[in-house]
Amino acid sequence: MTARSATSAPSVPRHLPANKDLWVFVLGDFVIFGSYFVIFMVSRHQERGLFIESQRHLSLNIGVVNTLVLLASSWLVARAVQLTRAGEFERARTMIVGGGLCGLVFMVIKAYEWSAKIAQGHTFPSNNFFMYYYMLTGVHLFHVAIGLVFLGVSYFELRHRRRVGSVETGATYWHMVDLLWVVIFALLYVMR
Amino acid sequence: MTVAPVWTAPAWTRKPKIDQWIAWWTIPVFYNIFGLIFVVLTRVMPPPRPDITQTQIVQFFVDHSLTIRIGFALLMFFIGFASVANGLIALQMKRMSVSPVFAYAYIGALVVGGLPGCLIPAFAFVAAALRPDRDPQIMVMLYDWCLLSFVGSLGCFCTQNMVLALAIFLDRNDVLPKWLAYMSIWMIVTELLASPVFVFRSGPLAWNGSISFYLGTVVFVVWEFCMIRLLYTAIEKQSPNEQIQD
Amino acid sequence: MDLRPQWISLWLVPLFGAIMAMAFVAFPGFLPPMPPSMTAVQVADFYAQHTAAIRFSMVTFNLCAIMLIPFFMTIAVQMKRMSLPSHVLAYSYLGAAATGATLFAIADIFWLIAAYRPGRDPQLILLLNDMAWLVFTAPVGAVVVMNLALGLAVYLDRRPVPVFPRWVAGFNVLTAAAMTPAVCAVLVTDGPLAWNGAVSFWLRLGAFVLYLVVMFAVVRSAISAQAREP
Amino acid sequence: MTAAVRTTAVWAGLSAITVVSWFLAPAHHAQPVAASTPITLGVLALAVIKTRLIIQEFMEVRTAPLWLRLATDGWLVALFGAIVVSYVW
Repeated sequence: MTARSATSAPSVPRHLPANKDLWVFVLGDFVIFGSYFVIFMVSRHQERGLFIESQRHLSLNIGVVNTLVLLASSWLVARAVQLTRAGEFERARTMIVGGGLCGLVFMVIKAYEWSAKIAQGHTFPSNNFFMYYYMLTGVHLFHVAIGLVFLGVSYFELRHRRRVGSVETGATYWHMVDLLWVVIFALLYVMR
Repeated sequence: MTVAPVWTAPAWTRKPKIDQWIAWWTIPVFYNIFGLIFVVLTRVMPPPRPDITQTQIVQFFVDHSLTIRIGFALLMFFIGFASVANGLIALQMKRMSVSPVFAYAYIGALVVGGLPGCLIPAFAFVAAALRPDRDPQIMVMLYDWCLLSFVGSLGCFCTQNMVLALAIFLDRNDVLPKWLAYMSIWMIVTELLASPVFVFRSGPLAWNGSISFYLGTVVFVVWEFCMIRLLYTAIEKQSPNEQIQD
Repeated sequence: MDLRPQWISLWLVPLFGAIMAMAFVAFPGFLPPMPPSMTAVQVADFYAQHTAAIRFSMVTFNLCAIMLIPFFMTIAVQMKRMSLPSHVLAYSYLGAAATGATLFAIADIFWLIAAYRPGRDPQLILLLNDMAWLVFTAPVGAVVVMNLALGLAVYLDRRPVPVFPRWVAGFNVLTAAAMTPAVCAVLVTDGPLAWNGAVSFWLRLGAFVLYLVVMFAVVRSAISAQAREP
Repeated sequence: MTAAVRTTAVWAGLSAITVVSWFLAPAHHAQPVAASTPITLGVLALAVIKTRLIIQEFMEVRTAPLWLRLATDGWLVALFGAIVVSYVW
C-alpha cells in the first residue's frame, strides 16, 4: 500500500476525529515545528560539514528502535480507537495502556541516549548540530510527556464515561507525537 | 436594587457588567502602550544582540539613554494595569465549573511574573541609562541582567499557562473555548524554548534568536490577541444576573 | 461573621506605622533624601559612615513593611462586600497590592547589601544605591492602580448606604494623581521630579501616609458598619 | 479489508520503511561520509510517505472533512518543499 492510494479511496462518510479544538492545536503545532525544521535546515545549509560530521556520533540503532517503539504505540492507540467504536472497552483500555508503556519506553531510551551523548562530551552547547539535537528531541520529549497525560485521560474515559470523541482526542494527539518524531528522525539521524 | 435618593449615580454606572467592561478596555490599551514602550522606546524588543563588545554595549546605552528612560517611566505607571487584566481573567476563570484554586493561582503566578518579566529588567536598563559613565563591566552586567531576565523569566508564565489550560480543560460551563487551552500549551513550550537563552550568546536559541525570541513572540502575540477577543465574547455572553460562587 | 481578623489587620497599621516612622527618621539618607548627584566615592563614604543606622532602619522596614498587607487585604474584603456587578476590581486590587509590596521588599535589601561590605568597589555600591532608590521611588503604578480600582469600586457601589462613603472615590483618585509623577525618577536626576525631589519623594510619601491615615479611619467605620449588619 | 487489518498493514509498512532508512544513514560508516543528494532525497521521500501514512491512516484524516485533508497535505507540501529547497540550494 502507498500513501497515494489513500486519497482515491471510495467515498466514505466524513468524520472529524476528536474535535475542532484539538485540530487547532495539531495544525498550529505543525506550523511551529515546521518553523523549527526549516530553521534547522537553514543552519545545516550554513555548516553542512559540521552537521554531517556531528551526525555520525548519534546512535542510529537507538534512533531506529525509538521510531519502531513509537510506531508500535501508535498502532496500539489506533486499535484502541477502533475497539472503542466496537464497544470493546476492556480491550481498548489494554491497548491504551500498551501505547502509554511504549511512550515510557521511548522516554527511558531517550534518557539513556542523552546520558550516553553527554558522557561522550557531546553536550547542548558543544556545537550547532548538538544544540538542535537536544532542542528538537527535548521539545519532542515534552510533547511525549503531555501525550502520556492525554492517554491517561483516554484511559479514564474508557473506564467511566466511554465517549468515543475523548478517546479520539488522546489518540490524535499521540499520533501527532509519533509523526513529529518521524520527521525529526529523518532530519537528525538519517539525511546527509 | 434601587439607587439611594441622596446620591444619584450617572446612568453609565448602571450598565450591566460595567466593572468588567472597564477592566476589559484597559487590556488593549495596556498592550498597545506596552508595545510602544518595549519596541519603539526602550529597544528591548526585538532585543539587541548578546554578542557585541563592551564598547558597543556602552554606546548602546549612550545612544538610547533618553528613550530608555522615557519608556520605562511610562512602564512604571502602566505596569499596574497588568493586575487589572489578571483580575479580569481570574474572574472569568471563577465562572468556570472548577474550583477557584486555578483562578487564584493565576493571579499569584502573574504577581510574581511581573517582577522578573518586566520591572527588574526595566530597572537594570534604567540604572545603565542614567549613568553611562559607570565601569563598563557593570554596564555589560546590567545589559545581560535586563535581557536575560526579560526573555528568561520562565516558570511564572509556565505556571500561569498551566493553570489556565487546566481550568479551561476541566470547565463544563464553556466560559472560554478549549482551543485556547491548547494554545496555552504552546505558550509553555515557548517558555521551555526560552530557557537556552541562559546558555547561548548567539544563534537561534540566544535571547535575540529566531526560536527563543521571534517564534516565541509570534506565539505570544497570537495568544494575547485571541485572549483579548475571547474575553470580550465571554463577558458579552455572561448573564448579568449570573451568581459567581465566592 | 467573625470580624476579629479585620479588626486585627486594621490595628496592625498604627502599630507598624509607628515603628516604620521611627525607622524612617533613623535612616540618615532620608532627611534630607540622598541626591542622585552624589559621586560613587561619596556614596561609598555615606555607607561606611552610617552603617549601623542604615542597617537598623532598613532591617526594620524589611520586617515591618509587609505587615501592611493584611490591611490592604481587609480593604479587598470590604470591596467584595460592595454591591458591584462582580469582584473583578477586588481581584485587581489584591494583585496590585502584592506587586507594590514586593517592590518595597526588594528595595530595602539593596540598601542592606550596599551597607554589608564596607570595602566594596565604590562603583558597585553606587549601583546598589541607585537600584535601591529607583526601586523604592519609581514603580508607583501598582499603588496607583490599587487606588484607581478602589476609587472606581466606591463610585460604582450600589448599596443604599455605600460600604465606603463616596468621597473616598475622589480621595483615592487624588492620591493616585499625587503619586504618579514619581515615575519621573527614572527620567531625571535633578529637580523636583528626581528621586530626592519635592514631588517624587515628599509628595509621594506624604500622599501615601495621608492615604493610610484616612483609609484607616474609613475602614474602621466600614467594619463597624459591618458589625451592625444583621 | 477490515479496519483492524488495514491499520496493522499500515503499521507493518511504516516499520519496514524505518528499517530501510536504517541502511541509508551515515552512522553506519566508520569513515567520514560525504553529503549525498540522492540518498537525502530518498530519505526525505520515505519520510513524506511515512508522515502522510500516519496522518491519513492513524489520524484518520482520510475520512475527515475536506478542509482538514487540504490543511494537512498543504503542510506536508510546504514543509518538505522548504526542506528540499534549503537542502539543494
